[in-house]
Order: sequence, then structure tokens, then C-alpha cells
Amino acid sequence: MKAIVTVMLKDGVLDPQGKAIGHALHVQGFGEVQEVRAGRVIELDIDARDREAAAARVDEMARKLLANQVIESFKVEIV
Amino acid sequence: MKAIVTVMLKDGVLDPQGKAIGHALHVQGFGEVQEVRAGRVIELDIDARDREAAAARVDEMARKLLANQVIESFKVEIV
Amino acid sequence: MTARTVDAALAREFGLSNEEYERVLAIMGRTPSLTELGIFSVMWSEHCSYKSSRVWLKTLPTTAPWVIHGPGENAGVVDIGRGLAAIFKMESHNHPSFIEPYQGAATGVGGILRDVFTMGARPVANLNALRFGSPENPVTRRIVDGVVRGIGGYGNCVGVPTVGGEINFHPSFDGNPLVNAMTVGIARTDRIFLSAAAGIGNPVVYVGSRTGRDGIHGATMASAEFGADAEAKRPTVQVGDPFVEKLLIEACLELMATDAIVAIQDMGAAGLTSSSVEMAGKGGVGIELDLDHVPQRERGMTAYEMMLSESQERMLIVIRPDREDVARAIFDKWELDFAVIGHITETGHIVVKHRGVVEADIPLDPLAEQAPLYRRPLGDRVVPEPLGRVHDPIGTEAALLRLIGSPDIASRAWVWNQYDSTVGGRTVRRPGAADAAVVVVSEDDAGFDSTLALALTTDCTPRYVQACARTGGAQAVAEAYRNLCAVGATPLAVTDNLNFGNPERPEIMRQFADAIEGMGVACRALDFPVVSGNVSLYNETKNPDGTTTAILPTPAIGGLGVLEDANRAVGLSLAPGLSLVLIGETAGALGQSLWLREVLGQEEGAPPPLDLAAERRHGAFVRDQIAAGRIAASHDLADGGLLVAIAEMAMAGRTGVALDTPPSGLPPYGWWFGEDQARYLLGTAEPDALLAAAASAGVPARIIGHADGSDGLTLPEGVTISLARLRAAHDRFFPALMDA
Amino acid sequence: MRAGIVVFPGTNRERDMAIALHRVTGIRPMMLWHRDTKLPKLDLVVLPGGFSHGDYLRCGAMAAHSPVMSAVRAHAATGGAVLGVCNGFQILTEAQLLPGALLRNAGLRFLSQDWHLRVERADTIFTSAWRQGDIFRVPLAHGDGNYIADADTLDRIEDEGQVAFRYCDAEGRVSPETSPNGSARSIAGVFDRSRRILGLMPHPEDLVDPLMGGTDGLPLFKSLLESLVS
Ligand SMILES: Nc1ncnc2c1ncn2[C@@H]1O[C@H](COP(=O)(O)OP(=O)(O)O)[C@@H](O)[C@H]1O
Ligand SMILES: [Mg+2]
Repeated sequence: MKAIVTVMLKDGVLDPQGKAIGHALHVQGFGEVQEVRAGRVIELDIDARDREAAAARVDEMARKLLANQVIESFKVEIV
Repeated sequence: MKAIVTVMLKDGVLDPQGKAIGHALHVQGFGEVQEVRAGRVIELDIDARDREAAAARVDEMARKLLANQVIESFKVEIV
Repeated sequence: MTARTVDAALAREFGLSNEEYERVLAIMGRTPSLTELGIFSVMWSEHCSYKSSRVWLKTLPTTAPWVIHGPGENAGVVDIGRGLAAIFKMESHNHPSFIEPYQGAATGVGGILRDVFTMGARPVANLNALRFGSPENPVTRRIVDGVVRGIGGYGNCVGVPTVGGEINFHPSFDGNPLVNAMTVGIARTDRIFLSAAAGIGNPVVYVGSRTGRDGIHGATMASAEFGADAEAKRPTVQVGDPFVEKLLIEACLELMATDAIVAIQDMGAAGLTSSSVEMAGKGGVGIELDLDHVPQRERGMTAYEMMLSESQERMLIVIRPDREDVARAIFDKWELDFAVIGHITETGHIVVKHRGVVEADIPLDPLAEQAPLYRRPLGDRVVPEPLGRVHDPIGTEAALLRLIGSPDIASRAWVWNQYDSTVGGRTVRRPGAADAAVVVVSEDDAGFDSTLALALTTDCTPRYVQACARTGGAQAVAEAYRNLCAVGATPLAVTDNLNFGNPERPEIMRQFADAIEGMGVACRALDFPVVSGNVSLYNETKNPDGTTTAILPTPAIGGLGVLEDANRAVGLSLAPGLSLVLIGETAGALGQSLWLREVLGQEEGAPPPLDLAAERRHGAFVRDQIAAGRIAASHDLADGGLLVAIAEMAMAGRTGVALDTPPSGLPPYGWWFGEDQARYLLGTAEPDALLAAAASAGVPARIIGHADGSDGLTLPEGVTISLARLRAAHDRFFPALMDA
Repeated sequence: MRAGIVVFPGTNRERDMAIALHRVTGIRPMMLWHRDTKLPKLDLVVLPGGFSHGDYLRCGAMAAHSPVMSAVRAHAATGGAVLGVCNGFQILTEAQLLPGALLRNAGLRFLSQDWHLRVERADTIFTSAWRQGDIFRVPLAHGDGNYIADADTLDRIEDEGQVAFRYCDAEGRVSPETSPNGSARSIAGVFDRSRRILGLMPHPEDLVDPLMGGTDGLPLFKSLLESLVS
């Protein structure tokens, strides 16, 4: 099974990277861009009985390791 | 409109970050994890006539700036 | 938030005692608004008001003919000749670094950089003094990793080389690591910028990053011990943006080359509140802010939130009204926010408006003058029992191998290899090359041929301070002095970072008072005044059973010295053919030594006694001999004693050393591993001249061996310990801890 | 030799580079700004190290789209020499003036230490003061120096002699272990086809003075001085 974990900074936490990307897009003529947020994505291949089991395990991985919950939030998708 | 650009290393490009995450997950007892790939995600709020127009513009942004097509591939979603 | 009624209960949540809240009511003559309460609470927090420490800090010597500005400004300023000044300070980011090690350490570096460039200096070097918990504690590894990455991530990006520092491990830091960051900058003595506001009507300008809801109440958090609710305090973590800091440095220095600035101050702890209150307070004027003009990152921020936000990379500047366009153009060029958010008034009040409403109106004089000041009760002075008889269970060879690989002595290359130490083209002695880092300074940024240099070091031996705070406080100063002398520099001044536990506990307050007393005595004896510093209290962890664990008391000292000619700087690397000369007296002091801890598992006894007159005499002698060109390698003796120092010099120079028989009357372990103070080990090609000079200066000196170009240390009894074995033991610790 | 150094927001090794160029040429190089659209007449344009635009997104990505880069391209197109060091190398690859890309170091940590390089060819304007096979010491200071290109590109740049330097040990041996950052074939620096553009990760400009620990980096600048007398 394949899982996709998307990790973004929590709302309100400064996102220097997103800010810089937004700025660069503007300079390059993409004036229609408003807010930009940058995050990480981690794709995992994983052995699991079923989707629920996989989701539960990946959720645990994200909590323990993949996301820094002090400043980040995450989302798990099983595909 | 909101666009999500996911940028991953192309297949065949060594991904040390993914490898390190995989290793760390194993050490932490997530032995069921196989291959891990790490990438970036960029979320944009964007003004556009419709989804097609948005997709076309974001595709252009990705080609020009958000991805380095020498090593990376990207995917655009409009949500 | 806004729905809360302001009362004594809320004040307590904000960290104000009932009595302090009464005082607020008396000053205001009414119930304060939420924003006003917020302002009082941060200004009267331990972090900003120094309410527990001030009475003791005042006893430190702070003046010398070369001191231009001592404590009281953003950083200390000393004259280094040729019309130049060194500006430097050290600051802690302990609590944030436990909650989020990367961002905590990174923003610590950012904060101290701003304290230095806000005075007009270009930052030329960073150092850091770190204390971590036991290497056996699984949490330690994550904290070390984050802190080291954070320091590197920020310092490398802003392009200020990280050239030195120190690291200790001890279980008392398990739940409360120490991250003390130091920045040193260079400015022209005639272009130093202060924070006292002036000029009624002058605009108050905000520059840098936008304000978000970051770190609200950070200053009060830094003043509270960690309990089970540490988790709940997490949302206050700030994220640093070193890229914006780099732009801010360049933009501010560019503005400083004009005549636009009246006063300037970084927004550090308590952000807009402390910067505006301090600028107006120091200038004896009033200030009015209209928060509608504050550049904001988030929607719907209240006055309270904006006044208390600790968003990073922001500065407040009072400028000449006719220079507003010049200033704006510079910040536009660097693509930084620039906004006039208020003006200087004659009211003596801080007035904060938001959406047409006066959210705060506080008289500044009483806010400062009636700030709480405590002479907290002192516990009994701890007098350590002298160390009793010890035995040596493992012998010299095994002890050396164990010590050289122990956490407090092992090679720190793993750490400094992640810090850019050369950027800027000024670094003459990188980490690990000498007892102090050496950076060359130039009169202007392109003045390539200056050889005037600064020597920099940070030092403290917390286990000594724990055993006897007076001796330990003095020893930290003496060791900094020694490290500067060892490279050939003349020590000029120190900054300090006083990390202690809860000052409301008499035994902690006693440690604090005694450590300062010791520091003061040493600074006076060595002509080595304190010109800036920082206090971090409440470094304790609440245990599940209700008890608390305090850190080992850690008055970290950052020392600065000057070398007229950087070409004369001496490192610790030995070369074959050199004789090794030991300077100073060896009595075999093993109390609180690393040998005792690492070999016998004991943390006992009194720290080694200090003789400050000898420190001064020996230091001057070493400097003179270096200036005379007689010294090719030099190292002060500290943790681990003589044999550890020999091994370090031999490894650095890739040469073996043949050692002479120790003097009789001392056990071998006392000679090799005693931590007696005021000692140096010098490598010289002219041992006779050196001994003669020592004799006439009344300085004890003795040849103890020579570098023979072999591949090992040969002990007097004939045993050889190969350099390869030593290096393997020395290099193992960090990679084994971190990369396993 | 007239040299100019481009400063981007976040560039931080322009001073180091200026010191090195001044030392060999006796002339202070010009500082150029990322928004410049025209360059003065120059023999050499240098893109120095640092963290242009914070190195956010990808190192060098945003700088590669700066206005000044069109001018740099034009300068190169007319045979002008271009040197990119560290972040400058990353910018040149992002601008596709040089082949390949630079990924995160294989060890995932910033690397700041001296390393050795082997000179792969000495018949270029950048390397003429060395002999082929010379070994020299040089400081590294980067987090993203892992050189990568697809196999065909690697073969091509090898065949066409575009590899300038390789990471090696003190004896000049090259193996996967001598690559500090995982770079393909231990490549530390590459030329473009014309060999008038060079990009490399390490910092020769930080080792041009005995006071700073050595002069191993000087030949790069001496080569340029000899080749670019104007
Ligand atoms: N332990 C100390 N020794 C000497 N001076 C100190 C000490 N602690 C603080 N100071 C001085 O008190 C002033 C206020 O310090 P601080 O609140 O840390 O400043 P900032 O808010 O600018 O970082 C500074 O001038 C600082 O140098
Ligand atoms: Mg300050």
C-alpha cells in the first residue's frame, strides 16, 4: 500500500519559505498568486492488512517522526 | 482558487532524505515500511477565471520556478 | 483573550505576584487594560527587569579605560585601537531550545546578532556555549541534533562565521539544556548607535519582518520553570528567518552610514513593548504608537497581541524626520518592510492606539523606577569537603584513553564541521585550532591588509560552580583569561550569561550571589571587566514526584582579547623538535576533576583553588613570550589536566611526545590528571631561554618532555600510547552518539 | 583583468571573493547587484557563495531568475568568463548554464571542513596555474553540494572534458569514500562546453593567505589573471 504524508507549518507559524516563493513568483510575473505555503511530502510503501491498519500506523509514524508537532501539522492519505 | 504543487525527485535520482527517513522509521520499530520518497509541496492561493486557466498558470510556475526539471517531476492539483 | 477581565487572578497568570499587581494599580490609579497588564507583566518579568539579579549584578566591575559602553546598552563596547570598537554580548535561549531545539537555538543566534548590529557593528564572529543532558538519556540526542542544526542553519545563512564555543554534558541538563549564543562585531568608535530616543515629534520606524502571533509571552516563559505544562506552552515557539536577518544587517548598516538615525533598538524579548518602552525611557521622553501601521502577517491581531508578539527579525528606529525618504529607499532596496508607526512625544507616557482607541497609556518613569527589585533570601554558603584519599584503579594509560574520549573532552569536530567557520575571510584560527578563536579585523570592509585581530572564547566549568560557587565563578573568568593569553592576546573584557535555577529558593540564590562574587573578584584581579551579559533563571525541571531538579549553576563567560598582529597568534599544534614547558604550579588537585568523575565515578571534593595573582602573572608571561616569538604551540590546562592537554597538542600536530619523569612527591594520577589552575603548556624551540625568562619573572616553569616526531605518547615508564588509538578514542564520542 | 562580483539578497561570500581577487590582481573587483540589467565591460563575472534568497525552494533557484542573469548569459555568450562558487555553482546549474544539479548532501548535514581536490585538466583559463593531477586543499561550506546528473549527461561531460575538479584524499585517490557529499563520480566542479564557465562547490577564495591557513586556492585566481589580461 502507498501512503502520502503531507506536512505543513501550523497556521500562524511563520513560513519564510512560502513567503520567499510567493515573492519570487510575483517578481516573475505571476501577480495573481496570493498566499503561498511550503511544506513537505513523504511517500511511503507499506505492508498492512488493510487501509485502516495502514492509516493508523502511518499516523503513528507522523506523530513520532515525520512531523514536528510543535510547529507542524500533518495529513495522511492512503492511496 | 487553491493549487497544490507536489514536487518529487524523478525516478532513478537517489533520494538520501527519503532513505534517511526510511532508516529512522525502521529504527523506531516501523519495520513494515519499504521504500520512502521525500518531496516538497507548495500550496498557492491564486486568482483565475476557472480551473483550466488556473491549472495552466500553475503549470507554468512549476516549469519556470517551482521544480527543477533536470532532477524533479511535478504534479499540479486545483482544489 | 479580550473577553478576560483584568484582575489579580489574570495578573498571576501573566506572572505578576499579588503585590506586584497592587503596584500596577497604584501606578495606574485604575484597573489597567489587558494591553497595559501585558506591558507591565513583560516589563516586570525576570527576563526584562532582572528583579532577582539586579542587586548582585551591580557589584560587578564594569569599567576600564578601554570600556566605551558597559552593561545597560544592547551590547558591551570596548576600544580595540585604530578608531575601532569591538561590540559583543552573550544571550541565552534555554527554554525555547528545549521546546523546539532547532528554532530555539536558531532564534537565539538571531537575537544576539541583532543586539550587536543594532549598535552599528558588523557581526564578525559567533560563539556558543551549550550544555546538554546525559548522553545516555535518549532525549539528549534529539536536542543536540536540533540545537546544532539550528545554530548552523541560522549562522551559516546570515554569513557570520561560528568560530568557537563549548559543550558539556550532565544529567542536570536533561530537561533543561543551556543554549548561550555570543556575537562579536566591529564598529568605528565614532559610529556607535544607542537606543535612547530623542527629538519630540521624530518618527518611530518599524523595519524588518511582519508581526505575527509568535512567542506571545516568551519573556515570561523564559522566566518560569518547566513543569508538566511545558507542552501547553508550546504554541509560543518562534520561527527564525535568517535570510531576512541577513537583509536586515545589510540594510541597517547601510542606514547607519547616513545621518538618519537618532536611536535604534532591536525588538528582542517582549518585542514592541520592551523596545519602545526602553527607547523612550532611556531618552526621558514619551512615545506614541499607532498599531494600525504595524506591518502584520496575520489578520485581526489585537493591540495586546501586537505589543507582546516576539516575531523575529524586527527593529525599531527613531529617525530624523527629514531623512525618512533616505531611510525608506534603503529598506525598499533590501525588500524589507518599513513603516512609520508612531512618534516621540513629551508626555513621558507610552500611548498605544489601535483602530482609533487608546489601548494603553502608561507613565514610563514609574514603570521603570517602581519595577520590582528583590533581595531574595540566601541559603547557607556551601563549603565543600576537601577530597579524601583516592586510589587509582586503572593506571595512566587507560585513564588517558577514557578521558580523551569522555563526553566533556572528546573531539567536537562533529559539531563545528556543521558550522561555517570561514565565511567572511577573517578567520585566522578556526574551532579546534587554538584555545581561543582568532578573527582579523579590518578598518573598512575592504581593508585587506590589517592584521589587528580579536581573540574570543567562552568558558565555564559548572561542576566547579556547583561544588563552590565563589571559586567556580572566579574560575570561569580565569579560564577565559587564560584561553586568550594562550593564543597571545591581551584580555580586554567579558560578557556573561548567568544560568541558574529558581532564585526563590535560597540555596539557588546563594549560588547566584556567590558565583557573582567570585566573578567580580576575578574580573577585578585580572583587569577584565564585565561589559554586557544576560541572566537566565528558573532553569529547573519539575519531576513527576513534585520535586525539582536544578541545573548545575553555569555562569558562562565570553572573553574578548586583542592581538596587535594576527600573524603572531599561536595555536595548539605541536611540531617535532619542540620542547614542552609546563608553566605554573602542580599540586595534583583532583577534587571535582574529570579524572575523578570518569575513572572513579565520583563528583566530589573542592574545585581546584585559584591564585588570581598567579593567573595574572603567568598570563602576562605567556603573552610576553609569544610576543617575543619564542612560542610555537600553546595550550592552557583545564579539564582533564596535563596529560589530556599533551595528547590534544600531539594529535593536533601529528607528532608523538616523549615525556619526562614527573617530580617526586606526587602520585602519577595527580601529576597527569590534576586540574590545578594558572597553568599553560608551551611548545618551544628555545627551552633554555624560556626557562631563564620564567626564572627572572618568578614564574614556575619546567621542561616535561619533547615532541619527537614519533607516532605516540611515550610515558616515562616506557609505555607508548599510539596517536592512532588516541585519535580513535577522541573522535568516537559524537559520531557514536549522533549518527548511530 | 576586470572582475565583477554579483551580489544577490542573501549572498554572503562576496567579501571573501573580493579579497582573493584583490590579492592577485591588485584591483578591487566591482560589486554588481542582482537587479542590474546591464554589466560594465568585464573579463570575469563571479557568482559568489551564500544563501541567495535564503536558499528557500531550491538553492540558487530564485537567483537564477534574477534580472542580472540575463546580463550574465549575454556576457558568457560573447566569450566572457564566469565563475560560480558554491551558491554560485548552484545558480549556474539552475540557470542551465552548467549541466547537472546539486542536491542535499548525502549525509544530510551541512559540511564545513577542509577537503582535497584533484585538478582534472590544466589547459583552461581557470586551471592553467596548476598541472593536471595536482592535489590541493580547500574549505567546504555547503549543505547542498551533492552533484548529480543523469548517466548520459555524466558520460557526456566526462567525454568532453567538462569535469574540472574531483574530490579526493590527500594522496589524490578518488573513490566514493572521498566524496564528502555523495557527488556523482566525485565531481566537485564542472565547466560548460566552452570551458569559459566554471562552477565548483568548495571555496578556493577562502585559502589565499597564509594568515588564514594556506594559499592552496591561489592558483585558480592566478590562472584567471594570466588568461584574462586585458
Ligand atoms: N549577567 C549580566 N552581567 C552584566 N550585564 C548584564 C547581565 N545581564 C544583563 N546585563 C545587561 O543588562 C542589559 C539588558 O540585557 P537584556 O535584557 O538581555 O538586553 P536585550 O533585551 O537587549 O537583549 C544589557 O546591557 C546587558 O548587557
Ligand atoms: Mg537588545
